This record gives sequence, structure tokens and C-alpha cells, in this order.
Amino acid sequence: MKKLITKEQVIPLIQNGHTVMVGGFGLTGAPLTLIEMLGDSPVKELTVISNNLGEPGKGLGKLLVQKKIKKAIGSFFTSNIDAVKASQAGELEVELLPQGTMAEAIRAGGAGVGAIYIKASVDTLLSEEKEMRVIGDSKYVFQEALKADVAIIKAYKCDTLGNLIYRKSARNFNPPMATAAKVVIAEVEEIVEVGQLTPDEIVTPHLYVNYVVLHRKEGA
Amino acid sequence: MKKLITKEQVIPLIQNGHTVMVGGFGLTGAPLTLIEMLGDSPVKELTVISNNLGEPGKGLGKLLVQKKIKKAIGSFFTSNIDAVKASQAGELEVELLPQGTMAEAIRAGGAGVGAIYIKASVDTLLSEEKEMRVIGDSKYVFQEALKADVAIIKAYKCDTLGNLIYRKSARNFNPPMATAAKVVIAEVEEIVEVGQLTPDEIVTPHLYVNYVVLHRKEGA
Amino acid sequence: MNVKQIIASTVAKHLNEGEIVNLGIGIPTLVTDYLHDDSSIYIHSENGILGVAPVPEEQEPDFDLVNAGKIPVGINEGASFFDSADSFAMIRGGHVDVAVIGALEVDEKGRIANWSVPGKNVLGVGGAMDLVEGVGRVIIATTHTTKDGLPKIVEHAHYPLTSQRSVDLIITELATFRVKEQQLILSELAEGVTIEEVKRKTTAKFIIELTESIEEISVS
Amino acid sequence: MNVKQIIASTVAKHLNEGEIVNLGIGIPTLVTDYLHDDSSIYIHSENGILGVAPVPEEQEPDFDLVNAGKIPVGINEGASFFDSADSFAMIRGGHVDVAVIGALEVDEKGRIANWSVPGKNVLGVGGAMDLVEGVGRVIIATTHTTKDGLPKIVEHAHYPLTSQRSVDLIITELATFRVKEQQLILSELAEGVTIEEVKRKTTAKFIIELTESIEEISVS
Repeated sequence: MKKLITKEQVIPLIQNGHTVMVGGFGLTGAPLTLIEMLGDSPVKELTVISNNLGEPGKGLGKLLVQKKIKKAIGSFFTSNIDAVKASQAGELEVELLPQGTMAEAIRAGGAGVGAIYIKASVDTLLSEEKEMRVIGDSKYVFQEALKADVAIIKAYKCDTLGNLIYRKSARNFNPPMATAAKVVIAEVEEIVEVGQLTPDEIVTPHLYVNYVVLHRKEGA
Repeated sequence: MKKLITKEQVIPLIQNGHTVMVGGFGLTGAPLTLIEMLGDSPVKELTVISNNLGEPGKGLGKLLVQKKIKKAIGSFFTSNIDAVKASQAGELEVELLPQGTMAEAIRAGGAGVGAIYIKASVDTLLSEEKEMRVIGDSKYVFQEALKADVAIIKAYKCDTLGNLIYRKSARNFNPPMATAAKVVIAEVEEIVEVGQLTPDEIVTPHLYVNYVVLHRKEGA
Repeated sequence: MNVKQIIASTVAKHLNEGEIVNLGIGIPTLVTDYLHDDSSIYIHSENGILGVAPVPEEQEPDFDLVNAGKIPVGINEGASFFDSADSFAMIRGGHVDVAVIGALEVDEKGRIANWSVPGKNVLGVGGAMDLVEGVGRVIIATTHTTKDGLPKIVEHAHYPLTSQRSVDLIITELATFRVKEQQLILSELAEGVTIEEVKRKTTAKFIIELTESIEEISVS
Repeated sequence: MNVKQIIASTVAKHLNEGEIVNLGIGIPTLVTDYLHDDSSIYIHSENGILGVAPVPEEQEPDFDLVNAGKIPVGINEGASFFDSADSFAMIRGGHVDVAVIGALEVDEKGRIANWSVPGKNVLGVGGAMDLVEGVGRVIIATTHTTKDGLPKIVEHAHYPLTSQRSVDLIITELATFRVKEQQLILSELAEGVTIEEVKRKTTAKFIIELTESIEEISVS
């Protein structure tokens, strides 16, 4: 399979200062093998777009304690005490977005939509410095689309063309992120022959996927 | 099945002056049975949001010659000579949108996004009266979300809860329209027991679907 | 029943058959325990599930199938999986009927604060703002007082508001308040609880309009 | 080969292996006839297909599986179906590498007009604007002159422009022009066609930089 690459090929794809989208909701659907590979890379000063920052020492939590993350854009970092500490110490810049605004801004980034208007956070402290606009009879917050240099995502299976399917609620942010980065690397549990995934079953068509790595089972 | 209704129950749902989204790309994936039912209804002065207006005497083309359509919002009406004539005679108001802008504005309507910024049609005659904005280094057109009173759509199968799947390229505008109207009526070819459609297979979850009618095969 | 169970079971009584209900983290997730087996209430989880059910007892927990609290769950027949962008499109677009969420505080206009504590770096907002702006009815499920015994239903919120929107129902282990025209109305008392106790533990002004059946309990 | 076939086969020679190519209505749809069987070029159809192929000869046409011209097609292995919003997200978001479309006119800056004829009610725009703004390379496939023998590659367009963007390649039955920095460059001549003939049938200014192989043909 042409798109299948190794750790040695992954590392140079993500460079100092890059903006990286990382799939997953907590650890569910997070590309743990790819994150592990980044942990072994000298890369630093990353801006990470991800709903959470893993757990202490797990997932993105690992890159955080390695001080590879300069800024995090997401919706909920409170569950990782290391993120709270890093933020308090001024070592981590945080941009908080309502979870739905974040998901939709990523989708917009992938869909060539420049910006969107969303009601969530209107007239709250979270958006006090943001632009508002009345459309119809409601007030909305202006939100620019989110894009990234690289997206690392987790899927269940891919076929040899790079079409992806996901497993249960491990889908979460992975499909929209697969559309919103210049380079998309998918970690998958299994590779099947093209034709094994039906046209109705495919969630992320192959045109979105640049590279694939195989998920390494824990302890394996 | 609780959501399954008859022609007599469909007709009062669509009232004079309503905005109605109608699925389909040409006649492919168009809800022909539901359109037929509207043809037998006294309803008039409809605003129709649909990519096309059927063909002469077929699909929405039928409602057009019955003069039930006051205004059409869509991307390509040229293929129905009756639409061209009605427009020239001043009997049909037309609002043209690029096909992708239309699809995305419908999705935005269903997703609670107030408006979107799109590049298509920037600095062209089509958007000379529209608001523009520079975001990043590109120019975009402001497009409000599209919503409707009623959406009539065509699906392939539904289960007894109202979950829908579509057949091949008959999917087209149907799923986004299923999200963007106060009342959604789906015409389906087959009803299966709940559980027959898998969680990964369902394209339109049942929370979007208010009513279902059975597709009547031509000549049947 | 403990305090959390009292709250969750009261919430369950306030849900109507056929409703699509999103359950927040914490006490709200317990609500599924109090729905009867043939209930037509469907639980939406913002990480991408419609049709959440308790994990079947004989089944191993599946960490690819978790709720918004990242706890393994099961699914009903007719359930479906979707990505985070589509999930919040459901919420934001008004397709979810009810949200049951927690709160740090509720002010006397029925507005909630549940995301930020002043003086601390704000590191989490999650999906609460999206839910409060988007869904049909908002039900707050919270203990009546903080761990330190301080009132949570207060005249003015000390914490930043989640939205300007007033919620619809506030359910604690002591009482249920309806919110009508930005006014709190005490409508139910838990067994053995007196109006005086509620008054003592609530600093927000409220009107008393007990529903008959519950009033009987409270005076018995 | 007739004129249309000459144009379509020339377009096919200008596509690169691995590219995702959207084919417009008319001449562009013929391009699939000139791709070899083991080609890794994948055809995108804006009505919701990635992986369009000619209808297999032994197969009945399926009217739920049509291209943008509403003509029944087949699919490749690894093909996928999606809705119109997702399809235009691919186009607008830059995930489709090439669009091959027709034109009423091309001006000497390489900008096209292909949607509106002045003096007539404008009733169709379709997906052309989305494609020209969104895809990587735009290839125009058109007859060199109108039915009346008038030049289509002109100094200034008489018809309203589709976009301010210059296309990348203009392919007619007589010649191929590259567009570089808003300047037309005659780069290929069809067999038996002279520079003089192209000059006579083209009112736009152009530079001549014939590629060697083609030049040989033209002088032979």
C-alpha cells in the first residue's frame, strides 16, 4: 500500500511551530501510536488543536510534559492536571472554544468555508473580545475556520486506497480533522484490500488521506 | 410504524406560502410520490428550495405548470424550459446560488449556523449586490443559512424508528435538507424493522425525520 | 436512594416519551437508570451517539463506546454513530429536545454558570454553551448546595454565566423549580422537605406554586 | 475521432496519475473513455460520487447512479457515495485536484465565462463557480469556435465571468494553451493544425511556446 509509512517517515512531516490537529475525545479515538512517534521526535513549539490534552502522561499529556506544546486550542483541558499546571506556570497558551464551535470551525476549515456564525458563547465572558452579529432575530459570534498543517487521526480500518471507517464513538473529531489539514496521517487498526469497504460504508474517502500508519497495540 | 402517514395526512402539512425544500439532483433522488401528492393539493404560492425544477411536466416541473410555485431558490433551472418561460413571463421569481453555496447554506440552516462565508461567486455578477469580506488573504461572499417550513426528501430505506439510508447518488441534497426544515417528510422505498439498519450505516438519524410515506412505483 | 439518585430519578419523571435527550457529565448520566425498558426516550451523547443505553451486565466495557463523561456505555436498537461536527449540528440546530446538565450556580433569572471559576485559569468549557443555546428544554440537575453547604441557587451568580438563556427546570434533591419569564417557581418538594428548608438553602427569590400531588407529600 | 473526442483525449493526456478529477457536463464527461484501465486517476462527480467509471457494457443503466450530467455511470473499486454538502466541501476545500469544464468564452487573461448569457434571464449557474474557486487546476475543454464559427478565446469576454481566477489549461480541437501570470501561451497544436489557423480563429492575444514534441507534429 503506497500510503503506508513508518515512524521514520512520519517524524519529518511534523515540524517545529506546526499547527497539528489531533483526533479523539479523551483517549477514545486518539491516535496514540502517532502521538508516541511524536514523543520520540525532536519537534517542539507545536500548536495543538484537540478537544482535550489527554490525561497526565497519556496521549497528548505525554507531549505536554515533554514541553512540545506551545499552545492548545480546544474545549476541555481541565481533566489533565498537567495542563492546568502548565497554563498557570505560563508555559502553555490556551484558546478555549465551545466544543461544538470547535467541531464546526474544523469542518468549515476542511470545507473551504472562511468563517461561520454560531450562537454558543454569545454574551458570555468567553467571547467578550469576539465580534458579534445579529442575523434574523438572533445574535451570533463570528468564528474563523480552523485549519492545520498536519492532522493526526485514528481510524478503525482503511483500504489500500486510503478510504477510512471508524469504530463506534471513536469516530468523534477524526472525520472533520481529516478534511482540515494540508497533510493527513491516519493511524488504523487494520488494512483491507480495496473493494472490501463498500461505497456506502466509507466515512472518509481516500482523497482526504495522505499517509497511513498501523496502530500498535499496547504491550505489543 | 408511528411516523408512517398517508396522502390525506401529508397535504395539510404544506400550506400556502410555505418554504419547501425538495431533495434530488434532477429526478435522481427526487421525492416523486410526495411531489405528486402536492400536485393534488390546493396549496399555492410556495417558495421551493431545490437544485433544479424537475423536467417539463415531471417532478417539480408538474407543480410549476400548475402555478403552485411563486419563487424558486436553486442552482440550475435551465434544463426545464417551462421554468425559463415562467421566469420570462414574470410568473416565477428565481434566486440563483452556486450549487455548493446552496448545499452548504442548507447544511448551515440545519446545523444552527447563522451564516457562512464562501468564495464561490466572489467578484462576479451573481453576487454584485452581496456583502463581501476578506478573511485571511481571500475574499468571501456572506451567505445566510437556508431553512424551510417543510422538507420533502427521498430515501431508500427507513427503519420503524425513522432512521434513513439512501441509494447511491440518489443521496445528493436529501440528507442536508432532512436537517434544515421544521417538518421533514421522507419518501422511502422500503420500511424495515428497527435494528435492521446498523449504527454505522444510518445516514440520517431518526431525530431528523417527522413523517414517512411509501414511494409509489411508477405504473403501480 | 442517595442524593444523586434522588435527583436523577426526579429528572427521569420530567422527561416525556419520544423526546431526544442529551445527558451531561455527572449526575445527568445516571438518568438512564430510571428510564423504563420500553421507553421511547432516546439519549444523545455529544461525542457522537444517538441511542445511549446502560452497558449490558454480561458485556465487557468497550472503550470505543463511551459517553460524554468518557464512561463506557451500551446502545439501543436503532442507535447511530456520527462525528462531533454532525453531533453538535444536531444540538445547535435544535434537533435535540432536552439537555440535562449540571451547574455551579443558577441565578434568580434561571441563568446558569457551569464552566469557569474566577481567579483560576479557564481551561474547560466543553459542550455546555452549545447545549444551552441549542436544545429545546434545559433541565439543570444539581445538588441544592455546594459541598460546603452554600446555596447554589443564588440571587446573582458569582461565576461567569454559560448563556443569557434561562433554563427551563432546576432539579435538586430538595426541590424542583420551573423557570417562567425569568422567574423561579418552586413547583415540587422532595419527600419530607419543607418550604422553609428550601427557603433557608436558597438565596434566589422564588415564587411558590406547588403542584397538587407533591404539595400533599410535603404537608403529610 | 470527432471534435469532441479529440478534445477529451487531449484532456486525458494532461491528467497525472493519482489526481482526483471532477468532470463537468458535456465534453468533459467523455474523458473517462481515454483513461487506461489501471489508471490511478479518480473521477469525482459533484452530485456525490468519488470513483466514477463508464457503465459496464453488460449492465443495465441505474438511474440512482448518475453523473453531473444526469447520465448513468458506473463506479470503480474503492468508490464512495456522499451528499451534496459533503461533495462541495471536497471541491471548495481544495481536496479535488483538477476540474475539467466547458466554457462559453475564455478571455485573454485566461478567465472564463460559462454560466450566463446577457439579455436572457439567468436561470442556471450549477457548480462551475464552486469548482473554479476551489480546485487545484482548472482545465477548460471546449470547441475552439462557436457553432457559428466565432472565436471563443477572446480579448474580452462578452458574457459575465464565472470567477476572477484564471484557469490553468485551455484545450480545444485545434490547440492547447497554458495560462501563466494571466497570459495565454499556445503550447500544443493538434495534428495538421497550423499556428496561422489558431491565430485566425482566436481573438485573444497569446504567446507561442510550443512544446518540442508537438511542434514537430505541427511542422511535419
